[in-house]
Amino acid sequence: MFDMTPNILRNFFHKSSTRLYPKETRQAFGNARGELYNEIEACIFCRTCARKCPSQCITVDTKEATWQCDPFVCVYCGVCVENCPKKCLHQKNDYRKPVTDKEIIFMKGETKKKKCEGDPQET
Amino acid sequence: MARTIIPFGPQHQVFPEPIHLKLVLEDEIVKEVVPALGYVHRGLEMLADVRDFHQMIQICERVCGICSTIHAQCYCQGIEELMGIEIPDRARFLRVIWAEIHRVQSHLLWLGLFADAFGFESLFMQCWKIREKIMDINEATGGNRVNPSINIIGGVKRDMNPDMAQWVLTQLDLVEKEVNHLEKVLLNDYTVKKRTVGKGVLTREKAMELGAVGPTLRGSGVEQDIRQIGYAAYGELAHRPVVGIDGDAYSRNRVRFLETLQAIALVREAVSKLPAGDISVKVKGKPEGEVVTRVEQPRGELMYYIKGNGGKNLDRLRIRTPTFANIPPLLSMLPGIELADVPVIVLSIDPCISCTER
Amino acid sequence: MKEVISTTKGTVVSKTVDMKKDGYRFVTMSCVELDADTVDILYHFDRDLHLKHLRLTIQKKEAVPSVSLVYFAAFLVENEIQDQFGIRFDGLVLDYERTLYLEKEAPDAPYCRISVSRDVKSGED
Amino acid sequence: MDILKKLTRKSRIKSPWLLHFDCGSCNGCDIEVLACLTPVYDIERFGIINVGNPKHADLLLVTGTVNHRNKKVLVNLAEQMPEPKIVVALGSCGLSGGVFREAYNVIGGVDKIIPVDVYVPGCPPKPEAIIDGVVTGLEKFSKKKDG
Repeated sequence: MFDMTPNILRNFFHKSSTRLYPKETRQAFGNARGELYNEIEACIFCRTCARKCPSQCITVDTKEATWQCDPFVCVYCGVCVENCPKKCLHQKNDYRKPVTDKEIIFMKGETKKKKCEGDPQET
Repeated sequence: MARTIIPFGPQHQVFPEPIHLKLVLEDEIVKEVVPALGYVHRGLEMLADVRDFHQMIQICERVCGICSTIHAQCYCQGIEELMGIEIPDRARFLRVIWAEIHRVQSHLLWLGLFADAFGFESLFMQCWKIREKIMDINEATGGNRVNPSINIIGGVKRDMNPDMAQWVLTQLDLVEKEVNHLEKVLLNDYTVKKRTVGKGVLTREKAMELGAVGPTLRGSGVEQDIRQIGYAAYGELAHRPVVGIDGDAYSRNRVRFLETLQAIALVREAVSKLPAGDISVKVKGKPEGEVVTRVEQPRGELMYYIKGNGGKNLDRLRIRTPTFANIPPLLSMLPGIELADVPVIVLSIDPCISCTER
Repeated sequence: MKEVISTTKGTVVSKTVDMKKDGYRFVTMSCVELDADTVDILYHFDRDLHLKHLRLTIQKKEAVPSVSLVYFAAFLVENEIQDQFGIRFDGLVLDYERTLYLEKEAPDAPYCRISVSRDVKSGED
Repeated sequence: MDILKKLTRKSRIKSPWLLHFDCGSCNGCDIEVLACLTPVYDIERFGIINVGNPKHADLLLVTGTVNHRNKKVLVNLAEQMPEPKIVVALGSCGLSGGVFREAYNVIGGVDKIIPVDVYVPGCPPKPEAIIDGVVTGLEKFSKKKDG
């Protein structure tokens, strides 16, 4: 009849399991995949990320040297990060914060000189 | 006797997901049930046309948020079979580890929701409290709480170093201890028994005829579990299906509870036998031909039919999910029971509507 | 896919009955578009973890005899194929008339990518 | 009357009631919403209660890609809620359709059907993000005029 009671009593004498979120923020795990960002200086605009992305949220313009990502379409799978030939794409461990208006990450870099234009393999 | 039709859903407190059941009642007794689906239908099988077969992994993973790893595993397994890829031993064991961690998570979630369906709020809270530890494991090892995205064609994406494996095991020890405390409640408690014993009976013959799968089938006494085929590394691990006898809601509850403990034991065994070596092989070529591949999801047998044409897009991807197979048995369980028991019976098959409709 | 038995429209029901007699469990059906006019319908069965398949190749415009009277569980997947491919099944136990998943706004027979064909029921509104 | 109205308003901000509707998501976001309500995240400590009746709710949490069938349910639920109300869209699917954007039965985004106040990105968003989203929503709520 009172089979749940021991569990409830045990909970009384244990430390509360609640994470008091806004007061104490928990450190994210080192492996966690969060916000995506690009080190635009290193980016060669090779479009590998745009091609590999399963939700097609990245748009790259090689001529104009722009990198765009729609964070509201991104599914935080990390495929682009793994495939980036320059390793300039990174994911923070923290999640992206909620917002009240839609936004698009737009980055403009410098157009690279001939030597590595459009060739992802070249380093 | 006057017949009443009661619409059940699509937005209902008991279900986290929208499903609509048209219940035809006489007095308080259900006479007939007509399900209406389509509230979660996305049509993701068709996405194989616009995404290449590597990108489909992430899409398959999002067929269902509760068994995401296992969906991706099944898909990768199918493509590997088509392309004739042998994945490394270590990857096979790692797949088992993640799949079983996922099973623990899913069963705890279900045990909680089931308790909630008959109003046992404190048990619901307790189960979900335990489950958070598994979510932490997922986040620490895979990178995301729900969709760890660790399966790739040719193996797995992330390795588990010994420290991490040890940490996972200690966390699972804690989980097991807490789950054991719940044994008495889930299997013996007066309230639980009162609401589940003898409700929604599915006999062995009926279960076979209607094509029930997973715990619903095993709860009726059929010893069938796709893990017996020995896909991934299950062939090298000690495993016997948990079987119930009565085929009622209580028996399904018992099967799932015992499977939770079994899954923890399987993780432990897989970690102890984890071989060294690579975690993935390089994939070349494109899938061609057709294949049917099956794995055991927390809810039962999951079947993928994949047809490739040698190009980067698949010709056809067909997903048969366990809840889809469990709906006809559900329709046969419902007539003859009281309206108040409908949520309990519906939840006893562990419905996952997003799986069903894809 | 090792054991695939070909059938025709005339024999599919009787072969399914044989399967049931042999103690097979109905797993599911898959429909695959082959070209503009034909589709393959695969019936998957399982006994003791061993799979067996029936293959039925038909014209899109033809109606297929339903096996839902043999295996009740087939009604859901047959309705699904009606929705997705626009193929008609005769003698369904529970016919949703192609509204299982799709509303009117959704595209018609979305899985037929080569040519969208709608089976015109005689005297349809 | 004015005092009473002010009091109601204040209590609605201090203890908002929440309605959750799955508009065709993969379940991932839904279980994270439920996880928020359970002991480890426990948003009930802020006075947030999950209710099943839209007429009692102040906040609507919507997850998932909207499709042609459930958009009617969504509109229906949103209309039944008393003004002012806050709509929070959760997860990539709720924001834009996410990975399923190009599927045939997906409208793609809650904001194509009803106005959305807060967007919570993530696939699925972590419970912490959902709490943040609700808090951001409440800030907006306090600025809204009475309906």
